[in-house]
Amino acid sequence: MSVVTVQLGQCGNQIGFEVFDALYTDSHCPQGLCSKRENEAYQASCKERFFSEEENGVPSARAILVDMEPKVTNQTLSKAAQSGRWKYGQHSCFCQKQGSGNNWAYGYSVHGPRHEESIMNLIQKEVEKCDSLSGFFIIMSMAGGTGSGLGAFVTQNLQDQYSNSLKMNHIIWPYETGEVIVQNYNSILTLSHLYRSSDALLVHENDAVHKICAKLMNIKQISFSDINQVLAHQLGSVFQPTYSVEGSCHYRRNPLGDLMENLVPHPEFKMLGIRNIPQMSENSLAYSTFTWAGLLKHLRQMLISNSKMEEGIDWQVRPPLSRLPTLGKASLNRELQFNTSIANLVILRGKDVHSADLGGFKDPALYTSWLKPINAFNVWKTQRAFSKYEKSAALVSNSQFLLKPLDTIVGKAWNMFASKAYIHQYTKFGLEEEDFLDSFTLLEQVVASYCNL
Amino acid sequence: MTQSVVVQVGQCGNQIGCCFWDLALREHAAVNQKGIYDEALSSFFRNVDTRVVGDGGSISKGKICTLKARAVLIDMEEGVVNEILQGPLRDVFDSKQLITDISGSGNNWAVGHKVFGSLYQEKILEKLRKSAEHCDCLQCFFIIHSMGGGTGSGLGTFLLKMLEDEFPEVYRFVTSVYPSGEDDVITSPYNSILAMKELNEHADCVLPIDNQSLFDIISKIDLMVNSGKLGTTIKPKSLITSSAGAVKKRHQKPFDAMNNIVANLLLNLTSSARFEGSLNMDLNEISMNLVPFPQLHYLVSSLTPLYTLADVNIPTRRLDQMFSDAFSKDHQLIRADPKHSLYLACALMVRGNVQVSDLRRNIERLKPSLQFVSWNQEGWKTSLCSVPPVGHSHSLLALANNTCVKPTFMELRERFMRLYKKKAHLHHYLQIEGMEESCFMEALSSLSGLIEEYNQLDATKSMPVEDFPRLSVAM
Amino acid sequence: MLPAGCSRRLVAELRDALDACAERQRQLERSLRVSRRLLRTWEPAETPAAAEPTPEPETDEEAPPPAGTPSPQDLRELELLTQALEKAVRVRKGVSKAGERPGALSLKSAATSRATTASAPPRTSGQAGRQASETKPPRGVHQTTVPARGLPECRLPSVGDRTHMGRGASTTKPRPGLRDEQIPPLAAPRAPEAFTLKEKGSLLKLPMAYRKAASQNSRLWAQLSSPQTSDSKDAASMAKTQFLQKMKMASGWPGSGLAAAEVEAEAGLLRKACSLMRQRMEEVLSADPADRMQEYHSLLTLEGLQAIAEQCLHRLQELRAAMAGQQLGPCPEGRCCRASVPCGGRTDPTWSPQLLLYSSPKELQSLAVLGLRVAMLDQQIHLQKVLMADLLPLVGTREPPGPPWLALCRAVHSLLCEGGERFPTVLRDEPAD
Amino acid sequence: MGRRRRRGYAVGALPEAIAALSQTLPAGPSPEIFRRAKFDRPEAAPALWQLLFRVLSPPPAAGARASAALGAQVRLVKSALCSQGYPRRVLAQLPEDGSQGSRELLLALAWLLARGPLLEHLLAQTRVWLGDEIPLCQCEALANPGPPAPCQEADGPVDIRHLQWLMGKLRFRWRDLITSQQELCALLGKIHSYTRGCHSDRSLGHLSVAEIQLLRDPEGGQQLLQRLESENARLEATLQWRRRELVFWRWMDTVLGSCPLEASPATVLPRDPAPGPGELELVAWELQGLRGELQGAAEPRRAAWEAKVGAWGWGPEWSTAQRAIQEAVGRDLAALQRAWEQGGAPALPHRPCRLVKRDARAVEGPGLWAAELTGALRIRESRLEAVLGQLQARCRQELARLAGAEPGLIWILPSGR
Repeated sequence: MSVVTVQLGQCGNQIGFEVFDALYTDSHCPQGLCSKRENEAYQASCKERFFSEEENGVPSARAILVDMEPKVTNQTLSKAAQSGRWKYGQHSCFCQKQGSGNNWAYGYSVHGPRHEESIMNLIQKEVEKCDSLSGFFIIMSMAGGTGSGLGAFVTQNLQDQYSNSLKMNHIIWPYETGEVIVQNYNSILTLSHLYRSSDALLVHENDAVHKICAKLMNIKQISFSDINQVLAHQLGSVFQPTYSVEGSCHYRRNPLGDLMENLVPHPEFKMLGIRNIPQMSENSLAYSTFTWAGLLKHLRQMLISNSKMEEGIDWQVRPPLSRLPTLGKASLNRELQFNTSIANLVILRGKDVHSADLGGFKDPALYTSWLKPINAFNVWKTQRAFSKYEKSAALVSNSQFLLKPLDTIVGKAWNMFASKAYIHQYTKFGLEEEDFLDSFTLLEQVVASYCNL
Repeated sequence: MTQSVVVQVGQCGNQIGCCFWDLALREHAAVNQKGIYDEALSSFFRNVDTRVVGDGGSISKGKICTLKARAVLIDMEEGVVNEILQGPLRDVFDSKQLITDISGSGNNWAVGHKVFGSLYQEKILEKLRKSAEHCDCLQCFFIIHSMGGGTGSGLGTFLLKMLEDEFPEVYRFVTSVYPSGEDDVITSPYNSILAMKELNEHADCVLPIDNQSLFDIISKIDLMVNSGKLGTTIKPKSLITSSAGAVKKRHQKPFDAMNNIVANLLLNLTSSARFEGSLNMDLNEISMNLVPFPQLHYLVSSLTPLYTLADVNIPTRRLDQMFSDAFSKDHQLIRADPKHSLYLACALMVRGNVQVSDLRRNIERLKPSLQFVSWNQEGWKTSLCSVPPVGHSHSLLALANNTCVKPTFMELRERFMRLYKKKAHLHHYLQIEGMEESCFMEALSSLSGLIEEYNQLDATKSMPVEDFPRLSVAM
Repeated sequence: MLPAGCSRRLVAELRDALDACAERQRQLERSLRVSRRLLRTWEPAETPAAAEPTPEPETDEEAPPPAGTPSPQDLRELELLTQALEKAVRVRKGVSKAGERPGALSLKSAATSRATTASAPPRTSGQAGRQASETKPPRGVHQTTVPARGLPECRLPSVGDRTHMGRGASTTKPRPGLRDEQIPPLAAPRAPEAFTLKEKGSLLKLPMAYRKAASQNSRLWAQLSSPQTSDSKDAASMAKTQFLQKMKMASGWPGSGLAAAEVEAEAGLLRKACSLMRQRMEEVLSADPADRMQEYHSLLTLEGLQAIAEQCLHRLQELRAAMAGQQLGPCPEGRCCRASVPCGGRTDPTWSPQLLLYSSPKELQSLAVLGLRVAMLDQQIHLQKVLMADLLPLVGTREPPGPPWLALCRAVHSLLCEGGERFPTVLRDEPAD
Repeated sequence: MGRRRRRGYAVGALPEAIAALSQTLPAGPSPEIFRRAKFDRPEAAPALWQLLFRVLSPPPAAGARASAALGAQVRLVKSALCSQGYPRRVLAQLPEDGSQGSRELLLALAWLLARGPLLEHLLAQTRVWLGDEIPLCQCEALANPGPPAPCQEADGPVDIRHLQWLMGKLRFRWRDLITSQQELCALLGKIHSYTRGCHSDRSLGHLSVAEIQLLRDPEGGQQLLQRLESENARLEATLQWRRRELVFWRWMDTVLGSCPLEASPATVLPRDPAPGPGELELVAWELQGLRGELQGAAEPRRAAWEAKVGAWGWGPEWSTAQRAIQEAVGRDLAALQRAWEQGGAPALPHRPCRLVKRDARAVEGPGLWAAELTGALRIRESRLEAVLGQLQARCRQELARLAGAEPGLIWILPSGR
């Protein structure tokens, strides 16, 4: 089954490129530490999912590039073409001349309706290239205007036109400070709209990934390209093929569907985060060896102590002894040390994967009181090594990990809203105060719901 | 890609404009080495086949033929414009872009605004329309003028209202040169106050510049260079005040260096919209991020570095110094001290080899020393443009929406009041048709209203930051 | 927390629904695997491992059902049966001997083959087994073994020796039935080259034995469906009716007793009636009568509907009474399966397979999706009712209205009013400080 | 007639009939079992319980749970028979170990056979499927999950969020199903067009997946053939049974005759509250609401009408019109009533159909056209949507009544989009 990616705005397009490049590179990596036949099956599975074959033999990404100004898409298209290994489709790009100016309302209410038909046609053409469409992967930032506003608009349209297909929005959570001043407004508008039209929100925080680049990858002068490569690596570690059943050699047909069914069935809990281990610079990798037990022990502690990377994990955090649900908002203010999960998915890739013991993730104390580990925990595996790592593990988690950042964003936006600052920029394009209030209401509920696990 | 049209009004406006076009050509020549007319060039220049009669055929692709500035030059005297037409930049303009008169506005806002306004309205409109027709996506008008004189201040602000009516969706960015205290134009307080009301009402963003600050900056650099302290280590032609190869070599005018700074400001302001970068910032993002309330659209700007050291490898220390300088009182293009006032919002537009980590490190470093309004504690907007200015490895333009502009406005009001109490020179204004005393009163109350808004914000400075009670979810 | 009884019921309902979906998905995936495999390249000489990395081969997932043939023990009993029964068997054997029709196998031989398949693949017995092992079970098309008698299309370009050997084997040991027809008699693509269905699919030919069996099968189904008009049928149906009556009389069944299934069917009718009437009522109410004739018409319609509603309610009372009359014992498995035919598909008198014609995959897709959607709606409506019955009373009775009650209300609202897709928010009127 | 009857009584006619029956039934017991059951011999009981279990449990469960414990089978048989209205109460009292009641079970089997085309139904359920199909009526596969699966989780109270979770899972599964089904349709379309003209049966034209598989994998094809042949044998047996069943029914009369009369009619049957908890109540509620609304609408109109008539006093030509209107309304409402009594919706094939790809222009030949069925399904879909919408609207009202009255709270319902 295939996934059609929609890359929106500067951020979405820059990341999209890195994602396809990472997927392609990994699946064509000669040393996957597995048999030739298995490698071929892995490659074929990856290809069916993310690339379509074109006449000249160069695979073409199943992706649509959308931006409201031409610079970034032009650059992205030519970067892919220059790689010579894969490219974007000939008619896969839609861009305009003038961006959304960081204004969600402009992207959503002006660009959206104006270009709805062209964009949806483009998407339909890409969908028609798939024998079987599993769903859409929509990459966007939530701080800007095009990714966030137009992204929300396009997602809503996809929901209307392809109601049976799955929609996962990959959202880049802005740096807490210093990207866009109206990012909190744009974020709450984006999140609340996606909560209504998307099936899952896979969130990457710029701050967290930035730290990974600094601490784990040892990059001195970190560029957005470095950050996007880490993001792409994490996404690849989740969406590259895995066996459908333990012990089988069949690769999973519909990872998007399986993932969602296991992680986001509840309408109030749609936010997913990724953690992976190991992640390091190529230099350090040469001197490292890993055991499954060690990796999984770290990964588990990363989960429960809510650390985004293996460095600086707080080993003091332990699952609580009694899992009495706390009611009321009081629990948010007290230090949220233990990160309660709703559901988790662990993906293991590499040597001796069958021997990995996942008992640590099946502890009921890790989960909310209303789901048992049997319902809340899943594992996917493949013997085929990912990227350069002989063994690697990734965790997709629906947990309280975003509770604090979300609460912060809602709080800041609310403060601004109470002062009526910047509202005129939005009302100019047809958004009303009522719409803001709707968004606040919905997200306050999401905060409360995650809080009351 | 979008296009912008520069409208330069009056002597000051045209002089700055002239510097701007010179620098813009040099910048594009440095980046665009193949001589191909590209999208970046198209934002300020048309490519014209001069052999085609009439309008000159616009060429959208291919080799550069003749570049024409997207500009409208207005002055009610002929001097400066004629000088430009005889100078090296003459090919960039053609006569169809010019509007001149011979009588001048006599340093009287009312003459510029009311007399020439109604006289030239049709003609100006026609030129503006023409220039807009040459754009396939016109995004912004840059108006360059001074506040103190007659033409720039009067006709320049008249123009604003016209643009608003005629092109409501196109942004209006105004670069306004404010008179210094010891201005030689006696009526400049009147002119400025009357112009301020128009700026309040019809501009999207105003970048106030003040001659005194520019002069101080230049003196300081001169001192440093000439004292030999930096003399040998400064890279040639890297002074942003220098106008090497520019308009006039014959007799360096006193204002040239100052105008160069302003021209650089405009260039850097638009660089992220013109060139590639890992974090783009379009022009419409400026007002979106920096203007929280419609009237508070005065942005204090600062440019760093003002020169580049000859050593190409920038140590982090130098890079960080660039950020520190941008916030110092000495680098502001208007006499103001943002560090000790209240920030509503702040933008950092970086060019050259600077990465997001450098940006973040400096924001974290500087944040504690700056005070932001309670509801916008993280009021930072950033951009990274990969193309540095000519002769530099990197540069920073900081734009601050900060209550530090208030003293300039208050001083203006004081000077106005001093004059107005004596009714000095008032008759020059009142004799113009359509001018009444109420015009002065309205202008005054508009300015006072603005000052009051800043006052109220300043008043929150000493108050503890308190969150507004959030919506309370029952369950 | 929901009460235990309610929890058990609702969780079980939802689990059932999930399992049913999962089962259907498994079936679909099986079909998809098969279809995809057919569309892939048909490799010539595949070693089993290479061809099928799958430990779950698509082909033998549907093991023959153990139905329809008696076990060996039954066979023994059969021998010991009465003389008459033996005679019946003789008659049947006679038929099959006379006709030699494939498929009309004797009871005994069918049973034998069944018995052997149960323990091991059929070819393990005697000669057949040896033959099979000589020729190697063919995989892929080129491995033609035995050109069957009477199948001229099988003698097309061969793979040389192997075919001859195969033919030899078959001539030395000719066997009736199908074993020797296991060759896919492909006309052209015999050469050991890979090919795809797309390229050579139109050259495929079905084996004779299969064609015979299939046509016999459809003939038999047609016979089964054809209405019998003979008087023996009338007599039989009369006998059946009488039998049912006698049975009823012999039991102590109360007169107007209704079976639960019947009650449900009736309830379903009443529900349908209700929705149709409501629809009609809304039509009438929304229309603006143009003249007094129409005004009178709508008045009479409303009154008529009212009368029918009364009748329905009356009928409902009867049903209730009937239900109440029969003491309801505890359900043996805690919960009961629902009676069938919720789709309203009436029992069709014909049993022979129907054809469903389509002209484009798009058309087929929309049909299939609609079919699923209808089934989904059916299930959703059922779940909605079940949830309503259990959850609404809980909302009504929960005291005092504290946070747990509010949480319940919100969840119930989401489940019952929004199909579980969206959720409401409850705010306190005054923000807490 | 007379001759036939004599032949019917001829020696061997009964065993032949029973043999045919036993061969037709799935895992049919040997004829000897039938004979022993007549005398209520206990050794015949287990086989008959099993038989009835297979006959009565819905198809997906039948295969999967054939191995279920005898006790469970017995309980299911009892409850299923009871819900279908089986009149004899003796059955309910039979011990759950399945050790007794062979005659009772024989009677039950006969009762099932007498009520309808049971054998044909069973045959159709397990038929060997040669063609490709898409399920149109999923009433059996999906809406009717069959007997409850053994509980996977420990009993006990659950949080309602768990139900929401399961509900969400269900929605995802349905979407999965739809996607897979669409893919399958696309693949079938390809397969059918690639093998166009290959089928010996002209009316089919192309091969089905099962048929191509037979070519691709001869070994599997062999098995298919065997199953087809065994089905053919069962079909023949069924036809045989039809010719001979009269004898069987005579014989059953004697079996029934040899039963003692039912003794205690007062015994309680373990019975099945089939219409689900409160199902009747829900209908009643719905109907009462409707009646109320109708009343509310009709009464003021009647009053207004009477007033008008009284005021104007209409001529004789009106009474003709009046009669005509009365008749029209009568016809209209009768048609409405028929609509629900007879099912109303256009018939859909209840059983799977063999898919045949054919040029849209070729109209001749038997078969249903997909486009027509699509229309019928759309009608059904919209009807079901309306029903669901009504149920949800009612819940909204009810919840607003129950929860909306709470002071100090503001309910913010999800907005339209």
